[in-house]
Amino acid sequence: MTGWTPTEMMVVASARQLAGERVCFVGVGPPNIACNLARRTVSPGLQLVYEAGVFGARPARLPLSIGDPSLATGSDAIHGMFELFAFYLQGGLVDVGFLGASQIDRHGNINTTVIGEYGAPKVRLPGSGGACEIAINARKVFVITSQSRRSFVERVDFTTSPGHLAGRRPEGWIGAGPTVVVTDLGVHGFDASGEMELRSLHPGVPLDRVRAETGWELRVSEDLSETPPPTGEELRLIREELDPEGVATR
Amino acid sequence: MTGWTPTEMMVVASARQLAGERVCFVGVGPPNIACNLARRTVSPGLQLVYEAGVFGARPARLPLSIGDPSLATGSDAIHGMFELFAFYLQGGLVDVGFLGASQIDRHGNINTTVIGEYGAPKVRLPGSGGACEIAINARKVFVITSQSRRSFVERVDFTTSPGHLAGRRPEGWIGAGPTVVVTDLGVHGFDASGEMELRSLHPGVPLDRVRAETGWELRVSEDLSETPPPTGEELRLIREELDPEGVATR
Amino acid sequence: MSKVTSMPDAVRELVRDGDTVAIEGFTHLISFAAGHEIIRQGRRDLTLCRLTPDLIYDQMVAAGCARRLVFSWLGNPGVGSLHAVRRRVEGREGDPLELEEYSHFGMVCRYVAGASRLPFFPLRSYEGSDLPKVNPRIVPIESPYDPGERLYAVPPLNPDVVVVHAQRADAEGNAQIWGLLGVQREAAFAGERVLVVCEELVEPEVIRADPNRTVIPGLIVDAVVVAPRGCHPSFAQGYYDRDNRFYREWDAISRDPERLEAWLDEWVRGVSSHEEYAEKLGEERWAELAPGEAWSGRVNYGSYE
Amino acid sequence: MSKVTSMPDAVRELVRDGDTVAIEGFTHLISFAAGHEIIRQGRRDLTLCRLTPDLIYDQMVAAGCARRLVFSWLGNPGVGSLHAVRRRVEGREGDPLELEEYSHFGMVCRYVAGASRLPFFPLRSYEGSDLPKVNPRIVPIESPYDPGERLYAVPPLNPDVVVVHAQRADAEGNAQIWGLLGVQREAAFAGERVLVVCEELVEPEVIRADPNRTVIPGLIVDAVVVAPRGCHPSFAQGYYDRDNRFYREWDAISRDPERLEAWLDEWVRGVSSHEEYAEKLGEERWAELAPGEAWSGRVNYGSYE
Repeated sequence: MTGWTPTEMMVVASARQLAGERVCFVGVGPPNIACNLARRTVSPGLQLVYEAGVFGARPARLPLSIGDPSLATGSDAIHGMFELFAFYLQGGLVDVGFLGASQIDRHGNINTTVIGEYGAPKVRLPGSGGACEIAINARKVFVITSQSRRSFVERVDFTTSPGHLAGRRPEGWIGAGPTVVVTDLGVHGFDASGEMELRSLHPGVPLDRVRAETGWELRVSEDLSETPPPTGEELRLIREELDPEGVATR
Repeated sequence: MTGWTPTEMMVVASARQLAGERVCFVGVGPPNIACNLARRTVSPGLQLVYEAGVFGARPARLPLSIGDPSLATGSDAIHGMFELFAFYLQGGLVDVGFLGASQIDRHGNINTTVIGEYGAPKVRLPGSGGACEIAINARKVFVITSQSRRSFVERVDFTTSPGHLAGRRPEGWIGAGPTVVVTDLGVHGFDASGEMELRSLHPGVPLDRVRAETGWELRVSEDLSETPPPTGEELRLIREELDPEGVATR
Repeated sequence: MSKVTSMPDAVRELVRDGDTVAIEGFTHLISFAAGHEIIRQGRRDLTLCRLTPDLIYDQMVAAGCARRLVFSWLGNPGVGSLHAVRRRVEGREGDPLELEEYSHFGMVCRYVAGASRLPFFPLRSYEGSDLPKVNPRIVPIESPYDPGERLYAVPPLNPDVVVVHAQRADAEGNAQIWGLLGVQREAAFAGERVLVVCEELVEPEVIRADPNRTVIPGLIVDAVVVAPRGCHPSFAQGYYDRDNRFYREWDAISRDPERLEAWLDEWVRGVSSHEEYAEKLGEERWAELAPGEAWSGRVNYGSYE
Repeated sequence: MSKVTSMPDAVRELVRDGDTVAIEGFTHLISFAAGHEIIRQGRRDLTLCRLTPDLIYDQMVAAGCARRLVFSWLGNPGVGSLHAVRRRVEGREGDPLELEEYSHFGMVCRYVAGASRLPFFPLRSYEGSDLPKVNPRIVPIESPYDPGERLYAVPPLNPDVVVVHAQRADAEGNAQIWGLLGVQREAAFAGERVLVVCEELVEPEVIRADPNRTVIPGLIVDAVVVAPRGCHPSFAQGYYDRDNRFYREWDAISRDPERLEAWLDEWVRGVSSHEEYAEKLGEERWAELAPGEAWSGRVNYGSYE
């Protein structure tokens, strides 16, 4: 098995970031595949919480929606959404929450609400869903998104989910905010001031390209590395078990 | 079947007060028997809610405790206590809540907490349980208690559950407060000012005796009547079906 | 007293022009049957509430039933956009649609507050988000124990009408649900009028044999409608699968106003009932959507006499 | 990874002198087995939390384990008083016992706030009651939408240790309960350390066959102890009845300090485990407490592949 899609690289890089994590709040699409890949590789004990109210889901197929029936059958526990959001998420039980982003800025502030003005949007996006409270209450936030000047912007048009708020998080927040941003080009972290910093480049991606696809003067880590390529086993798991139809990864 | 105990009279008089009521928040002992008697006589459609979390209970035996297993088996619904108190009681679904009283004053303020000083009680009573929120959120409150100078007092030692607060109930309360006080001597209501008033005397009970057993100058309704005695059927239901062992009524 | 009635009569009885309506169900148990009947009866100026408006509100908005949306995630789950809604919101078609926007947890707390008769509900969200700037109903609140500790509050949501689908209910409306519960219980308790739609009408004995499974008590239910397969393209756990193919197909249908209108004419206005809609889908489609069996065990409640 | 351990080890591990401990269960599923082991291990200065302290805390107070009670109804349900507690509170015996008193709904809301990491929880109670005068933690709060609208707030309760009994659990601590739920779930989520005690240890497949019945997820559980009959004289729905005879007998026992001490010596300190206590009760007693059968039905979750 040779070669891989940018999304496969993104999923693999995300899965590896879950090493050592215990409880993950899962979204659909790439995050879902990344979490299930991590369970089969770096983090066998990882426990998955789905916003629809499911703890310990064991989906027999790749769920298209966040409320797929395969999430319920055979899970450890099903709760109402109040218990899920209040007791699990706000209660501080979630170690990692995954978020996507239509726009993200250097401080990890995320927009999934509108492109343009809220009152007269160019593009109306879905909005928060659970993202706003995940950004605030998950102990760490991992962002998965494709990287371009359209998504990596100087200023987000709307802050749906707060990032590092220019480096300051209010007292008493248990959430550290975004710690990892995985894209199709590389893996980013955040420095002490809460500013995004490129930490590794995916194989074959030149630094200039990442700079070109970022809407601000991107900080680059002193020990910038290359993301180890997907292993044959990682690709096999994705292609044969987790997303055989390639719905989310091709 | 001739003759009856004061408690039987009290239960019968309470049951009759439930005519036309829809949802009743039930306590153990006499209230429980009164509600089940009402279901078999004046109020077949009466639905019973138990604080332990049960709606539509059909106890196959007289429950000793408010959490008897016979309340759960065969009921329509079992909820957690949060849902029971928040959605049913605070939500305004309860038409009648039953309360007992160790002390009650002319405005229906009830003490079930201490005799004497709170910090150094002569007698420590059980306290509120759900009584305080029942007094505030049930649309009507029925009080069942035996009447004497020890229980019908000028001033309660401690207000556990608020009555008419000297005639004033705060804005926005859906609860009308105590509307009926049934004792072993008679049935009391409340006048427009929220003061207790004797409305009927149980058979054979002289007015003087009620006055003598009341710790304040008791108001008496202009159309004071005599409580109709228990019917043979009412006594049969109590003695043969609802409390065959006479646990709560003898 | 039986509350069982037909969907046309239930909608005629319970849903009025201008009402605030919530057809709830988080992906699971969405009553498309009720939504389609509301379209057939031509209700207008509705305020439609749901965490996820989903296809059902895209259809109701396209059909002209809605004036305002109250929501927290406005998309086609797993697919993309609700195009009919977007056209209205982006000013490309019809009158602008009013939006009242929260997060999922905010909407959940609004139903809990509504069900509990609380004037507000506190939660740890919104700090640093622009949502409170565009929705003045999301307000900061301090802890009475520590004025320094700031949270946000949302107001109660008490829809005029709440519609919830359940796998089974008795004639009184005692309804049981398994699988994803979403906010079915909280929404039902928050509703002024409640319509329970079910896959199966069962004897009270079936409900009473397992009272812990009852999510909605008959006490708060105004009408019960039996509508098997009434959630399609949403699903009923253990009865039929989510029709993901239709959710994908909807993307193309709703992108094109004419195709959407034709679809409504054929599949909603062109049928007299959801039974007819379900038949029209054909047994082949239903066979594709039939799940295998995965039975729960039984538990003993014990008889105590 | 299995969390199954013995009661002595679980109590040694999880319960420390001075801890705030909640052995919850509203009449149903009260873990007397855990309470008795805490007495045997001689824990001291505990703050004991329960809506209804019940016989278990009367016994623990008599045994000298407790410094403070946090509660909402202080009696012997259906019988009368908790005499050991009363003697301490009325100053007739030992050091005064500190009391922190709420109403039932106040205690329930405290657990919900604790489980939800909320600094307070609002409720419609206490107005016009003297409870806020004797408990300064019950404070008035205004609606942010209408400063004229006054409610009360209670603070979160997060016990160091929460003990809940369940009918069955798997080795990870996923616990299922039917019958009265009380505040088992809310208390468990609010606890810093959680001990699940169960009638039966079951395979994960049993739990996963009916996930809607899971009240407590293994995620929050530190230890699992298998203690059949561990609730006596409380009960486990479908397993054994409440021993009302013992609740009545306790009235006479606890009235007399010497009889109470003798009872503790014989039934708690005099036995090595709850298994021995249960045996000592004798099969005749257990036969009296055996319920008849009342089985729930089964539901189909459906397999989706």
